[in-house]
Amino acid sequence: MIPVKRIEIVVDAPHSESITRLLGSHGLEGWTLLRGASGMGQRGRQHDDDITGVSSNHLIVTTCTPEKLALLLEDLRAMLARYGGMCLVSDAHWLRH
Amino acid sequence: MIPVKRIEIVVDAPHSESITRLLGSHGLEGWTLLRGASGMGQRGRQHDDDITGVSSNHLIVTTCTPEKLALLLEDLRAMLARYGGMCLVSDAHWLRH
Amino acid sequence: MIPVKRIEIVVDAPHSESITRLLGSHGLEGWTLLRGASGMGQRGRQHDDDITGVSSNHLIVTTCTPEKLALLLEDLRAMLARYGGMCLVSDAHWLRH
Amino acid sequence: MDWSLISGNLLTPPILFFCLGVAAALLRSDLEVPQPITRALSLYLLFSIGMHGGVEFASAGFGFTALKPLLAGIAASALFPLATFALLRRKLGPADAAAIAATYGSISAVTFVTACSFLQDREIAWSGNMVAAMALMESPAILVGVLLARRSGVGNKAGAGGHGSILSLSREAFLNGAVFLLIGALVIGALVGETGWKSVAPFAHDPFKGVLCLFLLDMGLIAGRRLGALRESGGMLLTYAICAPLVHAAIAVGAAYALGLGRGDALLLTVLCASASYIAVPAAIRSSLPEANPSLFLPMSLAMTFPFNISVGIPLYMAVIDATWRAA
Amino acid sequence: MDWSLISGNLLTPPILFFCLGVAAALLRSDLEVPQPITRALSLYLLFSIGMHGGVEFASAGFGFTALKPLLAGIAASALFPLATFALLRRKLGPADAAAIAATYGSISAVTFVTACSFLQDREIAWSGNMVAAMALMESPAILVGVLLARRSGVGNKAGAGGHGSILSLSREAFLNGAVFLLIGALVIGALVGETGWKSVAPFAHDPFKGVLCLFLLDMGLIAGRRLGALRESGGMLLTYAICAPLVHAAIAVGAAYALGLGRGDALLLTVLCASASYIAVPAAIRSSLPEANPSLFLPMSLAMTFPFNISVGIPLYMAVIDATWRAA
Amino acid sequence: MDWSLISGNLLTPPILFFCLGVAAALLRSDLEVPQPITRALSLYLLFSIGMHGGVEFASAGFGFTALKPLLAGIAASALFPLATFALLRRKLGPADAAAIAATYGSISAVTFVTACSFLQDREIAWSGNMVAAMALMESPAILVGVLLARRSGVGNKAGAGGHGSILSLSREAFLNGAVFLLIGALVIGALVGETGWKSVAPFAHDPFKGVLCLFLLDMGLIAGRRLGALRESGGMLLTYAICAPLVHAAIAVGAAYALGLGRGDALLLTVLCASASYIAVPAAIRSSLPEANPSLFLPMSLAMTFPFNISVGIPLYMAVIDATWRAA
Ligand SMILES: Nc1ncnc2c1ncn2[C@@H]1O[C@H](COP(=O)(O)O)[C@@H](O)[C@H]1O
Ligand SMILES: Nc1ncnc2c1ncn2[C@@H]1O[C@H](COP(=O)(O)O)[C@@H](O)[C@H]1O
Ligand SMILES: Nc1ncnc2c1ncn2[C@@H]1O[C@H](COP(=O)(O)O)[C@@H](O)[C@H]1O
Ligand code: NA
Ligand code: NA
Ligand code: NA
Repeated sequence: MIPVKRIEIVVDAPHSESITRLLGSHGLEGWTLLRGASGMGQRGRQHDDDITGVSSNHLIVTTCTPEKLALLLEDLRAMLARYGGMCLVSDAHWLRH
Repeated sequence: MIPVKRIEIVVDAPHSESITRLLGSHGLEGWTLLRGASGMGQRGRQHDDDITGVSSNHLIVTTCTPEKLALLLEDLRAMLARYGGMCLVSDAHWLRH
Repeated sequence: MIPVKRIEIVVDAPHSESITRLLGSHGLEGWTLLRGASGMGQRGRQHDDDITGVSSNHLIVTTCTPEKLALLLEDLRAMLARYGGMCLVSDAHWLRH
Repeated sequence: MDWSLISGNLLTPPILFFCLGVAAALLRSDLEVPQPITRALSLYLLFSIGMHGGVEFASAGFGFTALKPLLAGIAASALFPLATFALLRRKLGPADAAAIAATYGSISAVTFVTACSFLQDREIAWSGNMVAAMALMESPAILVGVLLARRSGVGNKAGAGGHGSILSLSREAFLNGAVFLLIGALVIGALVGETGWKSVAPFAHDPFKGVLCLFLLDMGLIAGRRLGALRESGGMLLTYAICAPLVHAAIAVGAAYALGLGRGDALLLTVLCASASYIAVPAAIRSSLPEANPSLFLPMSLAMTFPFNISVGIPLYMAVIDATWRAA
Repeated sequence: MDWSLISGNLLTPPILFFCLGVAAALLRSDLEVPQPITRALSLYLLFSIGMHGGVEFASAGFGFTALKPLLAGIAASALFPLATFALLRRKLGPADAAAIAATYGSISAVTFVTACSFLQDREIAWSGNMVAAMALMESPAILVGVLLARRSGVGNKAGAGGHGSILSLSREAFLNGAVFLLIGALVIGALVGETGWKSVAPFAHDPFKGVLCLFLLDMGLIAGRRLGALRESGGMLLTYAICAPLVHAAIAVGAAYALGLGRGDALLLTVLCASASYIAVPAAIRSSLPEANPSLFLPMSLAMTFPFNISVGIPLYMAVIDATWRAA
Repeated sequence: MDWSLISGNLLTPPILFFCLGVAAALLRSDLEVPQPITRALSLYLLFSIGMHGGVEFASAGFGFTALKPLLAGIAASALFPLATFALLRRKLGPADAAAIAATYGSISAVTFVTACSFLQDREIAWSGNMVAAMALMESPAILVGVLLARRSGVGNKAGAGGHGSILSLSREAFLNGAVFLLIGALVIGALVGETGWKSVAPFAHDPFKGVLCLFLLDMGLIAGRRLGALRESGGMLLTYAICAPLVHAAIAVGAAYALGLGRGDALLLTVLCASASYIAVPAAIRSSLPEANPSLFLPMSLAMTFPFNISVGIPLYMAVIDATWRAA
């Protein structure tokens, strides 16, 4: 098993593509995206009920080697500062197969 | 990055509102909720297939400062004892933006 | 709170039943499954848009005592090697109720 | 008695699609209906049946004759749980007994709708009152069931969540999504009358039977997946799941006869009494009585009573009613 | 003026179901429409209204008369935001003012569709041009709104994401899913004409009214859930949310009269000008102007302007138009 | 040959909506159909086409004439994969070659349905047997494909999952959700006959064309998103994706002529042979042959063969059939 950083990002649905594009530009080739999340945050309640998905969140899970983390987080921070959202980082082990 | 406790709760759909209300009452202003989870636990199989959502689980992710954790968990434990469900706590880092 | 291993598995929708069956055969009686995940990995893009669910991922979260972990991971590795997918393991605490 | 009614009923599209669903689940086919679609189909059925009932209710007028089946239905839905609870308490804890009592006191909208479609095929008239009866029979059983459990000491601390008071209980019972939509559509139907109905009928009426087929396919999948869980119930509950509809139906046929209802209304009242809830009650019970084990009451009503009623029950009750009314 | 239009409008199925939805949300019933169904209903409405409009547009021919309401609509949707922005800048930051300006310059397809159904009930004709006008009024307001914000210095670095240029802005505005489907269906309707329409009408036309009821039930739920968020807006914005439709409507009625439109088209142009977007604009604004607070502009248009327009607005505008056209 | 058939086909609503979907995907519009809706639309199509076919099948009787196209179809679906596998093995590994062989031996229900709608527009009759043929052509190709791979040593250990035996293989092939629903609806249609069909037709038949438009819009989005992935396939596979349908179609036209089929049935047999699966096969292949790379066989059938068939293929085959049958 390989130690990795597990990164979990929640953003408004319309922004998730920017996030995954950002991940790609940092050379991360794997992520998982869950739609239809509702939530509560500094910008109020996301009901996940409307027509266009503006009030839905997407949750993105990805992994990253500890070396790449700092650069990635810098860009992520800039994006989240503009769009709102949340990012959690934790330690995990990747099962190589 | 700020060290936080990542809390992950799975309960039957009809109870998730009680949980988020509880989070609010403990001063947690952020959470993310995913619907349509199926699962298996001590109370058997949740198929996520029925008409009313009784057989669906909701998954709630939230964060909490280490200080607030003990009090929150006490109330959560009481609720889960009555409703069933699961709660995992782990260490994470919050990306301030 | 009981220390456990949190295991997070992402596989193509058609394989998730094999995975949950495997978990059962290792004596794990609890798991949560989220459908409708899209993603990116070594086998390319999963769009979560098609008719049959072949291009959807399922995300499975389960827990396991540290003792059972090694055996479980061995079988999981074999399965993922054949089917593709991802498995992350991390430390967590289970709230006993 | 006309036994061909039963065999004839088995060969209609809705029942056959139900069987197809059960077969798919048992054979472990990967056929499935996404959960949002399941919910949408049920919203559609409640919307249609509610509005249609409201329109007919309004056109019939609100005399005492109209109220008779309504009152009978409400009484049944409050009294049956009392008997059930007393019976089941011998074997089960109070929470489980109360949950089952509420389930079998309440009604199944899908069984009702299948019975309507059965009547329609045979061109037997029925009145909008019965839809009102259906809407009003959901909640009393929930209230009675939960109160019985509370009296036996279940969930009285109710610290967490605070679903304790009678008030919050009635909220759960009447604001349940299914009950609310049904009653709302009923009232709207009564307000807009025939003109309003005509404008929505190409959606709410014409495709109804076809949608019912898809919905029953789905119900078959859902029921089939829970057949395994019946093992937990044990012989006594399985017997109950078949006998309760028969006993309730017999009482209902008698009541319908005594009240002088028409054959159509008599069948619907019987079906309401004989059916068990799996929409309104489980949701309300999970909130108000989380101590009850959902793998008891849900599989019983979904995987035993419901299939029994739509396949054999409805034509059987009709045959009995036909024989009785003809004999009169 | 014919006040009975207003009371009559309140008793139609679509409006009553909207009210039922609001009631369910306020009473905290657990009634809900799954989000994929919400989206499917909106796809259906855009598909139907687009194709129908295209068919009628093609059959009417593309003369200057046909273009008049179109040009008026586009002009309104580009000019209203300028005035709104100037007005709101006194109290709000540039991002929020621009977002609201875009919202109220753009249009609401559901309000439009409700107005069409209102006209249909009263057998007043309207032309396919108005659908084209609707489709073309979504985007200019977005462009103008975002450009106003940019000129005030919002998001000019636009480092993250790069939604900076006018080009990428126009992309957002015209490739928005709702706009794209609407314009696409319009073009397809124009290409396939009456024959093509007939083949899809049993899906796209006949059940339309019924589907609209379910959709408005859902809109009621959505609006009801956001009523609480209106507190954040403050009195000034709430006043704006009711006055803007009235002022825009008054200007539109005048324009329609000057252009010599028929009563049906006049109502639709008025409704387009008076309505505020909650489909195309919020999505585009989230991408291009993420600095704007969505809990300001979304609840205003969804929970104030939309209910006002479909309940009171439409019949009121009709009454004014009737009185004016009759006086002429 | 009548080339106007092709241009005429391109201007029908279903094809135009398919193109709209492709355009939206290529232009990166955010238009999307939620996945549960995609599945619901396909359930609807399988339900409708299955039941309708069953009804017609039963009314035609089960003589040898009825069986001829059925047997031809099954033979084709078992033999084509053999040839394909032999051909593709020169360039590809056994798993990928087998997956593509299964894909092109099997059929596409949506292409079939589009061909039915094409025939309906031209008032050309076709028989319910062809639906039975379609239902029975899905599975043999899967079996043959996987067995070919197994013979070449793929997945023989099959430790994990145990999808090894022929038995579990046939389970996958016949219990696939799409196959199961189709065959089930066919049998139910045959059991309930015209009376049963009439009761569901306002749902299963009348709106069919309109639903097909929405479904093809969605298929266009799905296909468009996979156009990029075609780069992986390389020139040889792209050529195969267009030539295979043509070759299969030519053989099918010959067989249909030899069997003396009517023009309608001839077209449908041709379309079945020429089309490639993206419903039943990919799901079964992922389970039974996970070694095959899904970004090869899925984009080929979805983004090349399917669009080719519904736009150019169907009218082309019809023109050839018309010319041949007329010459006879
Ligand atoms: N502490 C938190 N824990 C979990 N999710 C959060 C938290 N804070 C914010 N979120 C999610 O991030 C979304 C956007 O957050 P915000 O930009 O703060 O409104 C919210 O709607 C939540 O879904
Ligand atoms: N060990 C576990 N790992 C992940 N999810 C679990 C676990 N145990 C229970 N769950 C989830 O929690 C739900 C309720 O659990 P229970 O009350 O134990 O039946 C289940 O349906 C699962 O979705
Ligand atoms: N590094 C990663 N982080 C998160 N999810 C991943 C990662 N790698 C793969 N996945 C998920 O696992 C699925 C299958 O991966 P693969 O077999 O590598 O194509 C992908 O579609 C993703 O949803
Ligand atoms: Na009952
Ligand atoms: Na406007
Ligand atoms: Na084929």
